[in-house]
Amino acid sequence: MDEMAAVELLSTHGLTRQYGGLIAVNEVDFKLYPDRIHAIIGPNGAGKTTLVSLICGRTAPSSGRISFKGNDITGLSSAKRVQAGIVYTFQVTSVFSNLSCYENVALSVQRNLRAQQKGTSLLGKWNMVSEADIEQAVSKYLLEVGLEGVEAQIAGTLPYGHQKLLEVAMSLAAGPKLLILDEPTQGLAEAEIENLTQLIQEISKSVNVLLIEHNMEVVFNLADHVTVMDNGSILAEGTPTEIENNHAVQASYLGN
Amino acid sequence: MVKKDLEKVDQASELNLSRRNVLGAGALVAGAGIIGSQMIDPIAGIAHAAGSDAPIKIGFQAHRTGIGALYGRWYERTTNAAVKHINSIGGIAGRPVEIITEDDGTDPKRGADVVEKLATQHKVDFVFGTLFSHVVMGSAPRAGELKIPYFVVSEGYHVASGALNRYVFQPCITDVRAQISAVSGWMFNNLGKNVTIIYPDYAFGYNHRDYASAAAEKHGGKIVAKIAIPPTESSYTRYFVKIPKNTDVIYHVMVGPGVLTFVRELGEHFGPNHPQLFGFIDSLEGVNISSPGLDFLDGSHFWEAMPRYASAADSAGSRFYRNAVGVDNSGASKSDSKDVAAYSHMFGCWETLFAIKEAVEQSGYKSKKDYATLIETMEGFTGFNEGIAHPQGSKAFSGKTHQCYGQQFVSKVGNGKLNVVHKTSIADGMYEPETDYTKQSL
Amino acid sequence: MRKKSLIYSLLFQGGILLLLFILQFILPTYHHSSVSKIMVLASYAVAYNFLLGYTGLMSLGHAMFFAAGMYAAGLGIYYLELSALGALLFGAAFTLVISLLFGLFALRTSGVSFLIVTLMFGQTFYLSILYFNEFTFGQDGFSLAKHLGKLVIFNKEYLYSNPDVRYNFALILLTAYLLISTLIMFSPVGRILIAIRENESRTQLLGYNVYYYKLFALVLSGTFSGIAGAMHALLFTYVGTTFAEIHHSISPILWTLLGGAGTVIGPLFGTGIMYYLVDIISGITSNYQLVVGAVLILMIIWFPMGIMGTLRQKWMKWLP
Amino acid sequence: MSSWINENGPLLFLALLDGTVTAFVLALIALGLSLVFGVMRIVNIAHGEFFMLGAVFSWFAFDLTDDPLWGFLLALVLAPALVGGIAVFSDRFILRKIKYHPESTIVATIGLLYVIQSLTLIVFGPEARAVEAPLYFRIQFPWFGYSGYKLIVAGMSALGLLGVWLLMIRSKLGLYMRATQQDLEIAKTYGVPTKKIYAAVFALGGGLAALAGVLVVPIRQADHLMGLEPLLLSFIVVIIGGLGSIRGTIVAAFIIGISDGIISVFYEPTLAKMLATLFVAMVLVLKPSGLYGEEVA
Repeated sequence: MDEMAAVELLSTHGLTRQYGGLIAVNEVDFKLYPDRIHAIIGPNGAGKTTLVSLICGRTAPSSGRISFKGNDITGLSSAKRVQAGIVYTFQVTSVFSNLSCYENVALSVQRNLRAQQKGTSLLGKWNMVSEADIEQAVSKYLLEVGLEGVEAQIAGTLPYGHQKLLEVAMSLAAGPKLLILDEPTQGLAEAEIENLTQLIQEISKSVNVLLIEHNMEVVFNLADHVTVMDNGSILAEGTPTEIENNHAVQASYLGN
Repeated sequence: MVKKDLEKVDQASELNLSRRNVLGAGALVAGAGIIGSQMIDPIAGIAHAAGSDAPIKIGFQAHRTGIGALYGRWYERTTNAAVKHINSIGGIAGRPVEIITEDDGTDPKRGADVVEKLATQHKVDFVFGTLFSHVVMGSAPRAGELKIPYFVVSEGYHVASGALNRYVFQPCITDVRAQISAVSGWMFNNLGKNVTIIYPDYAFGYNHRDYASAAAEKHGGKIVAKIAIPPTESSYTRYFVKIPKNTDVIYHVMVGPGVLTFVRELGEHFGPNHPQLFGFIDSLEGVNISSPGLDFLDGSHFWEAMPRYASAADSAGSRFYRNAVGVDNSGASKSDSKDVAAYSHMFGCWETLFAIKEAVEQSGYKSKKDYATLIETMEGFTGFNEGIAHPQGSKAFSGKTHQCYGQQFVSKVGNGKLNVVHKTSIADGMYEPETDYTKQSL
Repeated sequence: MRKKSLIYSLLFQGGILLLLFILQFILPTYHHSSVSKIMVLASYAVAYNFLLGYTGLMSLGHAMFFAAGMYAAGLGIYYLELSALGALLFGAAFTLVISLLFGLFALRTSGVSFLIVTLMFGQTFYLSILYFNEFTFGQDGFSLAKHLGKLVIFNKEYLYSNPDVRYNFALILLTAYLLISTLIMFSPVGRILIAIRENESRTQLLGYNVYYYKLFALVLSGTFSGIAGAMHALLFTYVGTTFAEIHHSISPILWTLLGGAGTVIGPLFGTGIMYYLVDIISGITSNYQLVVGAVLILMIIWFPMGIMGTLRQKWMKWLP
Repeated sequence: MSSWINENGPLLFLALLDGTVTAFVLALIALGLSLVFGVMRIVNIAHGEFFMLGAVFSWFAFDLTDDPLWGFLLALVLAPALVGGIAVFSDRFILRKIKYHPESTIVATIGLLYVIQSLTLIVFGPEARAVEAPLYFRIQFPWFGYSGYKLIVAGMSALGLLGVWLLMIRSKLGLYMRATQQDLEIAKTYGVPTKKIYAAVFALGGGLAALAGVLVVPIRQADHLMGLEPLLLSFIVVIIGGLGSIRGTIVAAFIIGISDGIISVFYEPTLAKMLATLFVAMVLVLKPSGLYGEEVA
């Protein structure tokens, strides 16, 4: 058990979230292992988004525990979890639409840079990271998601697809250990999906990715491991192929 | 001025003596004479401004808005009436008077700005007319810094207490300490010894609390309870239960919109058999004695600085004044009987303007450079005589405290009006000066 | 590109401050002293804007901080016979404590609740000044003229209320405030504060503990307001409850919005314009509050970004 | 103990009596504020001025008819209507224009407060004007007397509260209002004319304040500055009761009214006000949802 725990990157134990009468997430024991793309699928209202909200600390659990890299993070604030490396990318993009793309990414970059030099000096604590370093890092991440040269542009004026990419850039800039992508392809055109899929593939080489996705094609292209949720609890788990052949899943969800 | 001319003459004569040119000398002397007579100062052009016809500008700091607005309106009317009269009798030192009015919103911070504006922008000779004591407190320092004479009509004790500075005078309205000392003696001796005092919970009220207590000791009376009421209060019933049973007299002074309620609720609380009431008219300035709910006041007594209701006893000056400010025999505006005057305060504006007139004329004040002489002259005053200039009555004036002391009245409410039953002497209100402004530098 | 705009804005502000410096030699007496008062009040507005404009927190109780600084300094001079500098520091220290305590409580709320909490704390502070009138001189307030020492420059003595002393002290205060806020706004901290204004929860999810940054902004804003209050007491020698009243909390909102919330220099313009508007109006009609009210309404409808805000949007993109 | 009763019994009785009257009036004013917040999610700083206008209008009515009863009845109908009209106007031409954005609304209503106040000063003048009570009698208790009209005020306020309650649960308007309060978007989709509802609610809120003004003016006269005090008090009430909750508002009105009565009878009135405001701040901080009602933010 302990060895198991050791290799798990993230695990939840009896995690539950109730809204009044409705139980959004019910006694979920979810395990996520490093070095693979893990996808969560399930019908609307299955509790996928609630689960990840609990994981990244946007909502507090009614009961249950969450541990990350072997230590309990149930009590940590969302900010602390980001600092620990759990970074969440919004389903509906929520970039700072009045600020320039540069500022958007810089915000994320500077915290990460500071974190790296933290304690090195008093200045470090007073987050005196040089603007030069920030600029350099910003353009690196923008390049990584294929948005080079948009620095000066106001984020709100970017096309939707690009805002999604900017969102990803911000998340990467935060230096994630575990990157949670909530419905990344939602509202994107075919070409964009294609492009994003590649990007995720690319990212997954250096970062663990937890993917919440409706688009089965994307899921089966990307995911090494799939968790199926229904009415707030886990219905099935396994490789994409196992899931495809799982009757319960077909019955409840894949439906065809 | 005259002195200067003589000097010129001397210089001139020396000059011509050295030249031994008598004719030229004559011409020069004559010239000097003419120049002198035209009062042109060849060295600095200051005297131009003070030319015989240039008006004397008096800045009026008025409470047109804010809590002081009711008083402010009557202060303004009185001021204008006074100026009209002064100009009709040849102005001040032969110069017409011009009033420049600025609203201070009854707000100390605006007050200081207004003094500043009047002094430095409108370049007035004097500033006058402030009523509310917190505005005086806020404005007086500015007047002191700008070194401009500042005549207040506030009845506050702040001037005589020495809290202000040498440029501030209160020449024509008796301060609250003197008022209290003057009338409370009568109260203790005629209405009863055990007094409960009800007063507003700020400086003005504290003066009443403290000096009434002092007077109690003096006249063998006793303050059995002191009840402070916050200025924002709008219901008073709950305070009345604190009035001790053994109270002979309720000494009440209220300011602000609450007063009618105060009286009505007092009536509701006590009903027919109640202690004697002795009030300060400040409570009912601008309020008709026969307003709904005030019938309870029938038979109670009030301090008045100047009787609101005309009577045969009124002096000629008092009659003239009443008519000039447009107030009828029952103390309301001639044009609108609903519009009742602040009669026990506003006379201060009228009289202060005449006091200024007197000071200017006696000191030979011509322009701002003569402030020192003007102030010293006024500090030399010992009092003012009853008359058109001082309709409220004769006054003693203390140059040390910059404060005047006048007679006070006690009036009894009867058949819907106030009837004077007692008139104090000036001495009744006098107290030992606690400060000496003349020691301050100018 | 940030560097460029930093230089631009420093130059721009420097220019305005230089102009203000020169003005003192030209201005007629009345305007000379009006401008010094405007500069002190504008410093208060700059401090206020730090919270409203850059952190997006609207306070209805800032008069509390201004008055706290003013009374600490004033009473310090009156009772403890502090020197002017001592009083200034005392005022600063006192408001620092007050705003820290206040922040620890009030920042647990946000939006409308925060607004009302500030209103209530402000009102409590005002009432307590009245309540302890024996000590604070209640509604009348008090004058420092007689208690305040003299300022000695090159062994020459000046009164603090001396027009030139007043003007230049006010100018120094304003300069310091503008400089500090500009530098902060261009520092990483400033970036985070703006992010909080734009989208608090998103900022939290970028790994920032929003609470601490809000507390920082509040304490800074409060303390600076307090110093402005203390300075006002020194230069204008009157301390009174009128500076603790709710109207004095509303004024900086008006000034900031008019000048442009979230622009460093905006509050200066807002304060100047409003001051002279009231000054002129009160000469014409007795009812300047009517105008103030109208301006508030029209501005919030037609002109929500204020003067500098609009300018920035149109031309001066680099404006902090 | 019994000696304490003899000594302070009357005080306590009066505190309760006075407190109850205050509470009823306060509830009426605060309810208006609460409804507006509940449905429109805005704080109306000018609410106190609506109360003031009610009082001022009823003075004009009294002056016009020169008869306490008729004047009172006229004002009872007219004042709330007029104030409601003003409210609708300001909703249409100010609040709607700024899309009811919470902070902007506060600034705008502060402006409205100044405008209403100064206009009243111009038209009505600076003095406090008394209005005769429609019917007036004095009740003599063993220890002291009390105004009968005050009890009538309490009664009529109670009727007013009842009326609003019926409106909320019985009428279509009430249904719409509750729907809008629950969820604006859903209400829209179900075809609730939210624009109209907003206007109606703002008018109702103002009307209630004005009604309170009419009732109160005979026991405390009308002046142009009388608005601030009730504004702060009803803030206190609405917050403690929980912003937007009617039940909470009424309960809180009684807590505040009576506790204020007691504290200021037995202790310092200024102290009472200090504690009240501080208490509110603390309630908001420690229990943001108030006694009833939902979270604000």
